[in-house]
Amino acid sequence: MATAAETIDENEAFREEARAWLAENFPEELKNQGNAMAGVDGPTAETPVQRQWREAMGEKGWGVPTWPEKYGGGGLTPKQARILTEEMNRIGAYNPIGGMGVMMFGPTLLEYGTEEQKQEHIPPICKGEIRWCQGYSEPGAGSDLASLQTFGEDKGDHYLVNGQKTWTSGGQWADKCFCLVRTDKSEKHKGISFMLIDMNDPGVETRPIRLISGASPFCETFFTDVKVPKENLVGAEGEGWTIGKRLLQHERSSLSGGGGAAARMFSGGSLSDQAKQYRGVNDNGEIADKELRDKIIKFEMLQRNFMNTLRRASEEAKGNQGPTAATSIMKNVGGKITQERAELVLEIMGMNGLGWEGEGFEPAELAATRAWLWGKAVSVYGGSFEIQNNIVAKRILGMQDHQ
Amino acid sequence: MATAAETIDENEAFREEARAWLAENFPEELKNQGNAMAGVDGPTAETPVQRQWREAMGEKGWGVPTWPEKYGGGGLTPKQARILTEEMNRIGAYNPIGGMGVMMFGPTLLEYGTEEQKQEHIPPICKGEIRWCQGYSEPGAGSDLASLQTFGEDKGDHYLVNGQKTWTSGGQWADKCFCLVRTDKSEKHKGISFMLIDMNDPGVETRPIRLISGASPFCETFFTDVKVPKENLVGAEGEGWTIGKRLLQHERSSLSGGGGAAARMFSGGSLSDQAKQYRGVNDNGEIADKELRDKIIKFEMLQRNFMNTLRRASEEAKGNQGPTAATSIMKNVGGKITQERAELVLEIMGMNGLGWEGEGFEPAELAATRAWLWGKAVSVYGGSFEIQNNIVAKRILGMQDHQ
Amino acid sequence: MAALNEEQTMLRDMARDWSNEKSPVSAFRKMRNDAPAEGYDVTAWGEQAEMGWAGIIIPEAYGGSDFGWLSLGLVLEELGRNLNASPLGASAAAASAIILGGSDAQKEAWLPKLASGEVVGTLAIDEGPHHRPDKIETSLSGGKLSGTKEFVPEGDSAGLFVVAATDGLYLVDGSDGGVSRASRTMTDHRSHAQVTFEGVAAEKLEGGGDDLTDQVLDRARAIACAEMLGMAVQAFETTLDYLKQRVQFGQVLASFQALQHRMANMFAEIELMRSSVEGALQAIDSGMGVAQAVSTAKATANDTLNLVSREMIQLHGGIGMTDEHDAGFYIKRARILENQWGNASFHRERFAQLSGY
Amino acid sequence: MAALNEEQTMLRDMARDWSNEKSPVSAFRKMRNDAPAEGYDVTAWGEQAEMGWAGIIIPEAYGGSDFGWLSLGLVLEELGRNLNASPLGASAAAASAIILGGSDAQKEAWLPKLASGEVVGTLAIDEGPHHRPDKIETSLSGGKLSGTKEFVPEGDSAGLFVVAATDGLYLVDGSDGGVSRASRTMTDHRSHAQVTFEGVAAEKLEGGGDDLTDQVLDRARAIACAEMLGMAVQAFETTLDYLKQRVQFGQVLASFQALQHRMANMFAEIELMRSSVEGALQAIDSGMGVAQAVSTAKATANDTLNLVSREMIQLHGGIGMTDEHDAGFYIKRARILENQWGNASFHRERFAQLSGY
Repeated sequence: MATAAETIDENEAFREEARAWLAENFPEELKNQGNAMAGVDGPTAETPVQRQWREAMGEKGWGVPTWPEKYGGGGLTPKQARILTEEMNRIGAYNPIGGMGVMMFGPTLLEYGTEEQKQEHIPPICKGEIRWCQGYSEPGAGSDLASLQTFGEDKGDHYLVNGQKTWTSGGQWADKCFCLVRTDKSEKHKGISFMLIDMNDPGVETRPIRLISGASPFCETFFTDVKVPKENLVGAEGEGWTIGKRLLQHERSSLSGGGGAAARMFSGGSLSDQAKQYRGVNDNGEIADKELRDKIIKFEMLQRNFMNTLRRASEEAKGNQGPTAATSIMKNVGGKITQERAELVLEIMGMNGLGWEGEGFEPAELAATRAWLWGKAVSVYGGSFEIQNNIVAKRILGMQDHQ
Repeated sequence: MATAAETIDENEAFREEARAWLAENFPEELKNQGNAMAGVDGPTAETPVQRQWREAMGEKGWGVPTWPEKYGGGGLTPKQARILTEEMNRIGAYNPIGGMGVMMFGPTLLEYGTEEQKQEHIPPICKGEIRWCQGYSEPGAGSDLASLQTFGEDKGDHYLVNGQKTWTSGGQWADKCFCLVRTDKSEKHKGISFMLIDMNDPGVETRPIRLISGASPFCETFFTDVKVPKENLVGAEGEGWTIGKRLLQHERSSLSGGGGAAARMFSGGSLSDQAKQYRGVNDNGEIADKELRDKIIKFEMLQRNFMNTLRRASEEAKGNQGPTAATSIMKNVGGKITQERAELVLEIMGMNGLGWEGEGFEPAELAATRAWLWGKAVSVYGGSFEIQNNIVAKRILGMQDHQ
Repeated sequence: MAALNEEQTMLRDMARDWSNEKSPVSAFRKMRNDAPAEGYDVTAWGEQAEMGWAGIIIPEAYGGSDFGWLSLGLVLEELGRNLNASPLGASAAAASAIILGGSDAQKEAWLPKLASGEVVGTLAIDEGPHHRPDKIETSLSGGKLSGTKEFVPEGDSAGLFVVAATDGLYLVDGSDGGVSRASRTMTDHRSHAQVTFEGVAAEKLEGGGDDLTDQVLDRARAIACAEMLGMAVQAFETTLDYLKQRVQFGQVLASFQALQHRMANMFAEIELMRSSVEGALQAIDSGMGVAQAVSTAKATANDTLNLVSREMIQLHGGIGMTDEHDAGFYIKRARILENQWGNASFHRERFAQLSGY
Repeated sequence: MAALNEEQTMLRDMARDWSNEKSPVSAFRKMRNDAPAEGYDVTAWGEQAEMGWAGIIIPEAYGGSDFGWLSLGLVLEELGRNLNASPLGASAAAASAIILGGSDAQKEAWLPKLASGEVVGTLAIDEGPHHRPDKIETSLSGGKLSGTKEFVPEGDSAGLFVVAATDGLYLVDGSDGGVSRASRTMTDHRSHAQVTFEGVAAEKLEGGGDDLTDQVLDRARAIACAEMLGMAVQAFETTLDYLKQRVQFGQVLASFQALQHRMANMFAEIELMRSSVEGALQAIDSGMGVAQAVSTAKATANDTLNLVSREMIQLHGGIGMTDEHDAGFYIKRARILENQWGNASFHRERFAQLSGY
């Protein structure tokens, strides 16, 4: 076993290695650009140099640094992965590998998939070659997900799937779909199976859903006599609810965790600076609008408390397996912060924060409007505000339900 | 039938009559004193001149001006009753007749009682000679009042009552109690009867409940083998729930209506003046504490909206029978206003508003502390905040309950 | 609902029927998709004018019915329920400026045209993204008025502008060559324009006293409040209906107590809002305590509609996030009206100043 | 809960066990009823001192353990849960003034006695009913200090006062003949006194820099926060237990969804409060960003405990209104602590000033 000193040396050696590899492979002209694949409005066309960078990282496996090397992952330790991130941040490099395959499906398949399934599906995720979408929600099954009706009839070597999904993120751009499908109508939860569907199958049709923000990041997805080979069943038949819930934990971590939420929260500069710019200051240099100032103070304090809580939750979780109980609380608080911030930006900008398009508005102002509307989704998707409160009350506080 | 002109003349004639009678009968030395009987800490000893005034009003029947003359009421029209109030206000006179007999029991008995019961019980209420208390709540039956267990066993000509009541207002000072008693254990609501119990019966024992405010306006009341003659049953056996609910409507009107709530609300002077006095003003003459000022603004606006709503509700109710649907909303809003005001007064006074007794505090400050604590009751009694919300959701909004 | 007289009851019923039959929310959706240059449905406005609504607050001598502000509010509430896009409110606010501050000649020149709906009038006050009637730079030079006004409602098509300059209000004919308009496409897809006046002919409104601008603005604010009241009521009712039919976990959503209590709370807030808004309109009709009543109403309307429009989306879940559903229309229009003629902070501050603390 | 080291875990467990076994809420009730002149339970305080708690933030050289402020906070949280009436916090605040600003001689004179619990120290700052450290009139004349301090915690029995004068902090021996105390009976039935200093001997704390008073106050505020955290946690748990056993309409109250959501919301608020309070204590230990962290924590603690203490009464229904139940104790102590060393408004204003907006 390595001594602590040896480990430190190894880590420093890895830092050297990462730095050298990045210097050689990261194209200077992509410096400080985000990952275009991450946009909610769908992928923009990949430029040759972006493609080159994706392929380099894909080949190296560092887009999913801690996944096993045998399936194309980086095989790094968590410590090394953090070093890699530090080195990438240092030179303004981004991770070109992402999406639902990385955040949700991959970790789940690594846990529940067969060897053959992992061999088939993980490497293309590592290389960023395949887009996955999620086939969970249905028109009649929102928060009550388990009441889903899409049915897969057992035809011996395959299932014949018919039904309708909705809120399929990026369904119009996806290659494949991990999907909850009912295989037994006599049991609610135990009648659900987790299967993988090819979005290019002729029986699959998608129809984008236009949102109030004007974007269409989701689809309705229709399955008509889609043949799903039994090799594409993950876990056993009827085990889909268990697997699907596990996958949702990955989703919640990514929705509320230190990553996405915190990053969104600090985008667009400090509220107090924006308020001074739009509303002016009084003789003492204070934001002139007293009530607005008070709201900003309260918001800034809430945000500090939230960041302290994220830090605390991650300290508490050290050594634990998977997300802790605090995750459920953090989703609602994080969602509230996202929404309150957007409402405050609107209040600061006044009519300038309510432009839809065209002349008369700064790009940042139009972006604020869209972000405000889009942000209303954070308390609806991925377990609504109400569902999270139910979970906290029942699982954490032990408050029984009506019989 | 009288023409409008004649009616106006009659009313003016009544005003003359009332003015003359009051001039003759209202003792000058009681001017601008409240009714001592109304205090939550129980009755103070009646002075001879207070007694003289009560007897005069009792004899005249004007303490309950619209009740029928045949039972000792004033027999006045509503318009005449308002004129009487105006004339009393003009000279600083108070109504010495009050309490639960007037506010709740009397109206209910006039509606549901037999001729004999009215003859027996209404006149002493009109004269202010008898104090009534309410025997509704039990230790195991709070908001779910109908689950009460106090049982009256049918013994032919009487019921033998055993059980425990709680929150008996003024039970330690009361002569009689109107009481909900179970007479049938096989039916929840239909097993309840409404009966009248003599508090001087040897089987009745009361124990005052000390509240967090230090006062003890309520009792626990224990009934042990109390014989209640069947003449004291109001309505039929099993009709108690209907009668009892009707009585509660009178209670809610008096708790939230233009009377009590509005009067409490404006007691103690304007918040903004108090805030200026305690917290000082800035160079612009504004209350120095910005956040406190903002809270006062919001409070004053809420209060205006509430007063406008009371006015509107009374306009809407004109011509209707009894309390309107708005009553349920108004109890919660009125309760919120009472409590918010008390919290604001505390915030204004700071440590001076948190004195309990003794040196170092103004009487008004000590009163503010007690009023703050006592005010926590308004969202608990007479149909809690939660119960009112249930009522609004189900009866007014038509939201069905869980099956 | 305030106690109404017979005329008011008839007017309210007529407006409700017209709004529901001729101008349901689908009519607004169509207008948004068609995006007419005027920013409103010209045919619908013609019908409104024909029914006499444009003259509700205009004296009979000038072709109006002089029914008063509560009456106008009743109509605007019904229109607001279905998000009817109409210049009715803007035009009434402009008319009120002339009624309060105009000379006989000015009244004769403009009020009949406003009452008949032949001309759409509007207020051009603010010069930035926030309501700041104390910050006006538009001024006269050599008898000609110059300045730029932002977010002028109905600015795309108005034929008459009531313009705030440093020394008071002026009437400017929309057809003056010095008037130029730059349309602003905003979340509510109604008409808003930047309007630039470059040396235009302008007639001052000399009457009405020193606080004429404030008096006129209070009427514009009360008009906004009435529209907001209708929106809040409808947003609430639409949500309530949805909760009664949407099934989750084998139960209609309306049976969940947490939602019941949120709806009960909102119901109480809307009742308070109604009292506040009607109180402001009645104050204008009676001329008593207008400023405080209006600032209370606007602050209340802002907060309540903000709450209700957010809850409308949240309680509809995913469907409320889609453009196909109406919820988005309500929240988008809500925020515009919240900002128009002063946000809640503006009105709370004004209320405190008026109350002397 | 912040990540604790082994010493801290042991300390916390010891405090929890002692508090639950030796000082449950019934002990506070007894103290209130007995009303000892000191305003606290002398025996319990002796036990606390014996366990070394009085020296947790005092350097080892002066008889303390130097475990730091997070450690002290852990103990105070456990004491706060059961409303233990102890001069521990007040005395630690006084000690911190000497640690930060005292000379070696002052440290030697007082810290060992404070660490052993032999002397109770306290801060005497405010001169009115509100926290106004910028409004001090107490001053020196001829080397003697005179002034009147209001609502001095533990003022009834303190042997050492850290007194704010116009030019800084001074140490005053409580046995000085010029010290007079007038006890104040307040809702929390703890010790508060008006303390008058009439020409008393006073030693200035010369060290610690210009903002010594602020630094010391931030420690006093963090101490209050820790007690408030314990109170909020316990008030919540007591309420939760009640909801789980109280049956209404044939169901335990805990099964009603409206109450479930209110409790879930409060749970989240308390989690945020914990992060905030622990963050402030850690900031003091690390010396980084103390002022903003403390003002955030105090404003948060005030708001959250205010909410929880109100809901505790409301959700207990009638029983919560009775003196026989503990709920009243929590709300009464809560409001005292909310006012002590700055209410939420004070700290939000301070935070904005520190943040430059």
